[in-house]
Amino acid sequence: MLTIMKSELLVTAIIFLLLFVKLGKGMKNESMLLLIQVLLLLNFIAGFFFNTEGILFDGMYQSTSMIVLQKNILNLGVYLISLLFSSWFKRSEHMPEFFMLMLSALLGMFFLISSGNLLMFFLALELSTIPVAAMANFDLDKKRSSEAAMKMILTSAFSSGILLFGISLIYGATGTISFSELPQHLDGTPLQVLAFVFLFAAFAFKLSIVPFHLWTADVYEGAPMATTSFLSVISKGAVAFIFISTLYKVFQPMQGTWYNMVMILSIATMIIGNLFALRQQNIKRFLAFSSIAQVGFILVGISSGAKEGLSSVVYFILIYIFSNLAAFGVATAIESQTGKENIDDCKGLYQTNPFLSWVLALALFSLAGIPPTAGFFGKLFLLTAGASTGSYFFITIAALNMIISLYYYLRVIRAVFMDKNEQPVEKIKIDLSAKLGLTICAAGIVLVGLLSWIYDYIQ
Amino acid sequence: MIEPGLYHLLFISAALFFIGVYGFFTRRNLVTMLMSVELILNSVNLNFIAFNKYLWPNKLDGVFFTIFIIAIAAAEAAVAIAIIINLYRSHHSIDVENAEEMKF
Amino acid sequence: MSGSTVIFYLLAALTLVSGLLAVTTRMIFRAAIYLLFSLIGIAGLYFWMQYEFIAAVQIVVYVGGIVVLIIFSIFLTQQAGDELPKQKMGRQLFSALAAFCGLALVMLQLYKHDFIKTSSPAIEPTVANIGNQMLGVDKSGYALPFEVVSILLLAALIGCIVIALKSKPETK
Amino acid sequence: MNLLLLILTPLLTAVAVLLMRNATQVRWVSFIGAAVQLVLAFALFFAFRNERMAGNTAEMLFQIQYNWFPAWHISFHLGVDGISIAMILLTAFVVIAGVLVSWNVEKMTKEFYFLLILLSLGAYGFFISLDLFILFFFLEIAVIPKYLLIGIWGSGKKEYSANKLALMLMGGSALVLVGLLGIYFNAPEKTFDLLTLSKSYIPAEVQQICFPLLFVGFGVFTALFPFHTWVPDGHSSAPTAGSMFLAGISMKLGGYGCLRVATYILHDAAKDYSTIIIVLSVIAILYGAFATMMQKDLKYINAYSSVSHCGFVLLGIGMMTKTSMTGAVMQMVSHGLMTALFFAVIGMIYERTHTRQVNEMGGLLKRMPFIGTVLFIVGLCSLGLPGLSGFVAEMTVFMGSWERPDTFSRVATILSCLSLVVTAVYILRAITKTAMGPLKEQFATLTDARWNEKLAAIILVVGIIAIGTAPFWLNDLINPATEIIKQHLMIPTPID
Amino acid sequence: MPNATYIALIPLLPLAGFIMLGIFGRKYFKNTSGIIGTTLLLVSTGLALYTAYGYFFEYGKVDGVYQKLVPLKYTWLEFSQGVSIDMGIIIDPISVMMLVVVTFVSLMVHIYSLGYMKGEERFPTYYAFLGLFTFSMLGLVVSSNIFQIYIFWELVGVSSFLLIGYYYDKPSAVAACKKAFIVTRFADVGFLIGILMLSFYSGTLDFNTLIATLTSPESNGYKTAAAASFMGVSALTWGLVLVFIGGAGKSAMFPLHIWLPDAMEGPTPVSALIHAATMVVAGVFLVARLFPVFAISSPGALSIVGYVGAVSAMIAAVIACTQTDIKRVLAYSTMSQIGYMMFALGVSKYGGEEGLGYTASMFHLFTHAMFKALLFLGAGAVIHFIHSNEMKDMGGLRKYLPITHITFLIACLAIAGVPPFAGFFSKEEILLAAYQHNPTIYWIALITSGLTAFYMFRLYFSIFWNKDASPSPQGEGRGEVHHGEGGFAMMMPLVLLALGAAAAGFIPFGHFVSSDGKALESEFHLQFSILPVALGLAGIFTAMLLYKKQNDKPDKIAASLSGLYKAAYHKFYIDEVYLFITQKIIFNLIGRPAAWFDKNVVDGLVNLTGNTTLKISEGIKRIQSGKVQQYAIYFLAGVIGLALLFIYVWK
Repeated sequence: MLTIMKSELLVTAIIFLLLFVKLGKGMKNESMLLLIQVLLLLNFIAGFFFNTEGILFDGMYQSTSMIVLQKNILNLGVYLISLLFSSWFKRSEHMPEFFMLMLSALLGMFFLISSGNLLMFFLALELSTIPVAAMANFDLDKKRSSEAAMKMILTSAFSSGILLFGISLIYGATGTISFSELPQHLDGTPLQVLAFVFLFAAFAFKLSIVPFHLWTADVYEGAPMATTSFLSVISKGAVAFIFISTLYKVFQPMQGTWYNMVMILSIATMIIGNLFALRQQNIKRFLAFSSIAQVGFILVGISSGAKEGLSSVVYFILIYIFSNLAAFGVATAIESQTGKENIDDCKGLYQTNPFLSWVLALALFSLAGIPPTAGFFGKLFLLTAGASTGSYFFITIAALNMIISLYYYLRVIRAVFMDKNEQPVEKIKIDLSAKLGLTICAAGIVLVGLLSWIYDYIQ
Repeated sequence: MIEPGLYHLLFISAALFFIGVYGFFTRRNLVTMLMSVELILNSVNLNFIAFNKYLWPNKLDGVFFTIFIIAIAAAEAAVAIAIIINLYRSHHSIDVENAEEMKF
Repeated sequence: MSGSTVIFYLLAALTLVSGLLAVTTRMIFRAAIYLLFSLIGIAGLYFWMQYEFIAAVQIVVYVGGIVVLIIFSIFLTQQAGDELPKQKMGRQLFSALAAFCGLALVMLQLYKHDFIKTSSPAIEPTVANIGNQMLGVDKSGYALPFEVVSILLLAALIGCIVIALKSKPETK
Repeated sequence: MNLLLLILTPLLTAVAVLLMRNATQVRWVSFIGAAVQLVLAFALFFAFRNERMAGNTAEMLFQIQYNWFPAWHISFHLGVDGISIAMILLTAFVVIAGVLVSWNVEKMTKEFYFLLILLSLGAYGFFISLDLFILFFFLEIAVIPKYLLIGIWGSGKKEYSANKLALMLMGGSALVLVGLLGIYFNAPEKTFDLLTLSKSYIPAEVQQICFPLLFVGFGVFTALFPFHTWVPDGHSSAPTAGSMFLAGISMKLGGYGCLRVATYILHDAAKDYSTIIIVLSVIAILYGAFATMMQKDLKYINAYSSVSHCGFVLLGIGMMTKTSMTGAVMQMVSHGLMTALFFAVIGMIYERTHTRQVNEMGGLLKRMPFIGTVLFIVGLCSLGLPGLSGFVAEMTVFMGSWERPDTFSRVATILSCLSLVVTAVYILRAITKTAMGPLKEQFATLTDARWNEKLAAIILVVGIIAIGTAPFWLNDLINPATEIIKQHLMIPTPID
Repeated sequence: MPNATYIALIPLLPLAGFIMLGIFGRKYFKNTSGIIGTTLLLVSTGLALYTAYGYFFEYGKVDGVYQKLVPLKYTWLEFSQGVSIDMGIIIDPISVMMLVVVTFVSLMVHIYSLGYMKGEERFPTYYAFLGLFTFSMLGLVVSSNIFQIYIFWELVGVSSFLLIGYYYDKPSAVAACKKAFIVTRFADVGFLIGILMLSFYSGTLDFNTLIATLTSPESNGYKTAAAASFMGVSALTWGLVLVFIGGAGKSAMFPLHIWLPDAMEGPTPVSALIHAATMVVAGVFLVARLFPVFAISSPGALSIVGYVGAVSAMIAAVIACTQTDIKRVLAYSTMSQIGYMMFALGVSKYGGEEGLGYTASMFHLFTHAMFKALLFLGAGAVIHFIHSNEMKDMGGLRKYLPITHITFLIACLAIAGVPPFAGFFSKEEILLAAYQHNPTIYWIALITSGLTAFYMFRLYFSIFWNKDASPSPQGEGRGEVHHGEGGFAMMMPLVLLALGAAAAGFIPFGHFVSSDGKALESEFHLQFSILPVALGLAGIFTAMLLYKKQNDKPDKIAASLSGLYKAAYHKFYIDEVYLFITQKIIFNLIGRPAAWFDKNVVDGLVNLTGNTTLKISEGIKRIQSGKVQQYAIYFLAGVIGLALLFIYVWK
């Protein structure tokens, strides 16, 4: 039981460790951060050992090698966040609390991925949401931060209500909340479809699928960059994982319905996300809409409904973590020193900060799906998985959306590399851990695609 | 008057749910919006209990769901209120329409 | 028409009417009180269904906790006597329409659906049963969710402390 | 001959370039890398000939195959036939010339060369891929360097042009992608392998859908009407070497793809769509030529003429006779060399006169005899003078097209023949106005080409003349390969 | 048997000269390039004469028929089985004859240029271009493959272009070279399509096989070609007519002649070589090369050749009477004479006595090369002396330029057809052939011959008599010290060519060159010759009357014929018609709309797509209103919408 729940236990241990350290009040921010980074690194490394598959608590909790892998990917993301946002953390008064909340949310995500019934699912979902809402408010002095937190907590409460209503209907119609028993009771009656739509909407809310995405940009913009990146990368990844397994396993009998639903929402998400991203100035907002569009692509992969769909989504999330975190890392480096977070402020960045520029370029190319970055492979496999159902219209739309997305990614590239600026941002000092984080991300962006064994490993 | 049964309870719950939804849509005060959310959650609870009683009394899934929802609702409300208070400090208002600086 | 039926309808009316008033009244403090009534009505319905434990929890947590919290926050943030700002008429109508449509849709589906019933023997929702299962780790034990919720409450606590107990309010 | 060398050399060069400290080192490293690549290309050519002479009749030689993403049946499969080798030789020529011409790029030299070499890497990889996935991979690798080359080192409306180019090309490759996926899932065995796919039966209705996707997708790269508008803007805004690569190599990716992927694998649909392809290519040929006639900027002239000339490539492919396809490949090689040279010369002129408007020039031959002479050679090549490569290629296309006896093809051929006159008109107009006539005062102090420019021009001129005077070696190289494609096209459609 | 190496060297030596002088000339052979070029060509000429001797007298004739020998042939570019461009050498009477003519005239021009072009800055380039031209022309005449001839055809075109544009800083020269190239290019497209048609039906590009296939009524190629028809005309005829269009372009036949007069902007020796003696007769040569096909398989096409030739001869002669630029007069005269050659072919039949026209045409080609080259070189000497092309600047030059005067006179007599000069014999044969087969053409030819005599002597008298001698010209460039007639280098070619012009007529041409290779005895009919000679003499006398002394009679006559005179002076406004077609129709109605369409419609659509996307993006931004409640409304609407969709619509 210890090894089965190893990931959760480790994270819980870290949370309590931090709690005690915090209460002890004996540590400076820098050393505290270093401690956290080391702990998270160990946590990540530990993820590769002593893995046991198994089911606990009467099916409420399950662990398979795929789930462990997914958790490890999330661990990696959290570790990278601890590296990349070091300058913000160092300045922050409540850094340990931030990590406690983040790790609680991470714990929630672990339980989410491992959940074996709707109750666990719901609780884990809340555990992974409510702390994040608090995290969104961590720039305590900023109006936008509290506005973001308010928007997040209210909309997520609303979506919880919808989700719960859906769950209650499912419970009423089937008499069970266990994932393993549900498929035998689901037969696609209208009420079940209705309940499924309610449930789906909650997933869609978390994943920012159109039209449930509206909170995303505002929250991303207002929240501290670390929260934003956690929200856009880790929590999206976790929800995507559970979304897939829910659709594939639990709602397998209703595949016809959810396939179509995924398809139309995917198209809408890609289009809307891209169209909004086109005209954004704020980098965080820009990345928010771009991540909405990315979710559209993830849905393409999900629509496949087969093993390839799962592995390609996991693979994509891994790549997405590297790419998006790299982009956020660069953005935060600029923002924390200069306070600028607009795309136009990046004009002429290459003149003063070639390293940041290249990392940003790599990240954006990866997001746009340009080879040889890993994003190319990720997107291509998603599309391939999606194409396996034979719906070429859908794939064509997705492929054409890649062009629109390329346009706005290139807009940033243009600002960084081409546009002339009389006063480009000054040379930015990046501390060691952020540099390390960016390097890891860049290496990940390049290598995850080219080294095909990583994909095989995921499979 | 008909003997009350499952459908009555379901109606109450659904009506309460949409009353909450209506409140969420129309209330401009953040605290009242939070109250609407509480109504929504309560309606769900009612649903669970009703289903548990009338259809699936063989297990206590609905009951437990309800208990946990109440717990979650408390946590959520606490965090929400903390956030609202913080918002009030910075905006000097808890009118939702005063907090829409970020848009488009 | 038995007494229980009458009680049911009374409770239902209390719940819905005060719920409706809670979301429509222009006085914020009254809204909180109506909410309180509505929640009590629900607790009454739980009693009516003989789920006493749930009813008790409802009263304790909601009436004793959340509503009090809400009222505190009202006092903290607003003059209780002020009228609430009015929402635009269009929005009100549209919201009402949307809510009504949703209600109609849900009710239609509920009525059309043939609910099946379990044939297994019922478990009484007694405090003992609930307590045993709550902390049980074996079949139908709810220890894990319990732990999860406790972590959640811890996190919420930390969050609330950090956010609400800010050292000094800024005046920007 | 290990084909990996062809990919590794540019890769190592690119890495080495990044490690260099100053611009001079960067230039020499790039030059050496390009030279090595040229030597390799020739070594490959001779090795190929030897193999063929020794009686090796395999469709693709020097094959290498590693499993790459086994889950998706993707393998790193390389191999060459005559067409690939012709394209590789072309690339090697253009790359080395491009490196030489860019010798005096001062702004961000390292990045410039890095991108150039990255672009060439994409092209090399593309031409030797036998797996559609890696083919696509390399196709897309070649897009972004172009964007950056134009955007950073370009001139004029560079942002607009760069954007347009990148978006249209990515649009093309998006269509290619969908087409490829269609093939992948509908082939009898799921595979991206070109050779396997060419031998398997793909259902007719799938072909009907996938062929236009692939053809138009690749066609965007090779300026298929009406998807050619990136060409004039892109070429005119690009820096010299950028234009050379763009027109000399990048547009050939499309032609090669149309032939090797679209026509070869989807041969049934190819026959059905032949008419449309012919119509579009004839429009491109004539319309491009007439549009060129009205241009006043040298780069626009060459860019529009590329539309017209690439029309011959598509015409050759669309006619689907062995000779016409050979002609199409020859035209790709010829046009690649020629247009690269043309852009190189335009770059040299622009660098000295600071104008590209033909009306503002005159009598440059007097001050720049070398550049002027090269301009004449390239102009004459463009209008199809015998002894230079353009003639050989165009005539092969014509002869091949004429082999189709129906009136429609005849009319198409005759119409495209007429473009020869229009070409003569605009080319002569351009070169006479530029190089001939009285020398303008402001140009009295111009200097002739420097050593690097001379070397670049000579390399390309040698290529042009080598094909023009002795086309048989190229023909012998390409013919067996097009013969195989033709054989494929002859396979009757199975009835199911 | 002929030795392929020797024959191959004939064109290759000039090519070597071109390459050497073209690449290194400017640096290393600044002054010696003329000598190098001339020496190489001297060797070529020697080899050509040796070949001619060998062919005509040693091995060429088998059983009384001159054979078509192919001593050299290798595949240059193979299109498909049997259809290939071969680079080869064909040795038959006309190619051998042309070898001699081309090398000889070219040699003369090379020598002449040593004097004429002395001191030019681009002297090596000039010789390089001459070498290129000579190579191309020689390659053209020995082509064994119809595509090979096309290749060299284009090459002579470009050499001509380069040489016309030799004075590249002169705008008129630039315009002229462009015009020459484009007009001939236009015609060449016809040629190319013709080649495609002929090769398709015959299944080959090889001349011998092609002719054999298309002239034997049993062959499949012939049958399909004759059966396939377009607009009521058989495919074969179409093919041949298209090929002829190519020939007509190069040979400046009406209406494709407009480039020739302008081409006189080139250096005068170049005009002598290219635009008088050799390249412009390539069209005639081409028709002669395919003559069996024309004559046997498509008499219709042949008659077109005849009429085009006749009309060109006539029109050119009329225009020539009015021109004042001496080189232009000569240019029109060239056009007129080529017209003769063309219609001679046109009226001819294949084989035996009937093939007289063919022989006559070739004969005239041969003699014309001599006297027309002579005329141009003489004119060159005059221009060299007087620095002007205009007749009005000249007069009375016989005292200053005695050798030029005599040789020029000989040439004029030859072209006027005065016995016993060379032109007389060839022209008589042509007229006889026309008389026998086509009276219309005969009468046109007869009038033209009178006109020819008139305008040539108008030229002659205007230059050498007319006004009193004034050594310094009236035109520009006055004040320079004049240097007589030019040196030996310039005079020797004049004398040699004059000898040719005087004596070439006595060669029994029919013995060597005939349509079917068998010897053709040409009879001399005294009574037939009376009329043409008389007309010629009449022309000469009229010219003498009008131009020997300076007077105002020519102006009066011109005035009295004002309409016709003006039209002829303006070359019948053909240039203007072309200008109208190109500028107004092609540029304005096709080019400009194409460019517009591209910029506005095609490109516009692309931009529109982009802009629309941005517009939509701007238009829907209000969805993201920043209001939480609206977000929730959208949320609920999404839920209800999806539920309705999937419950009721999309089950």
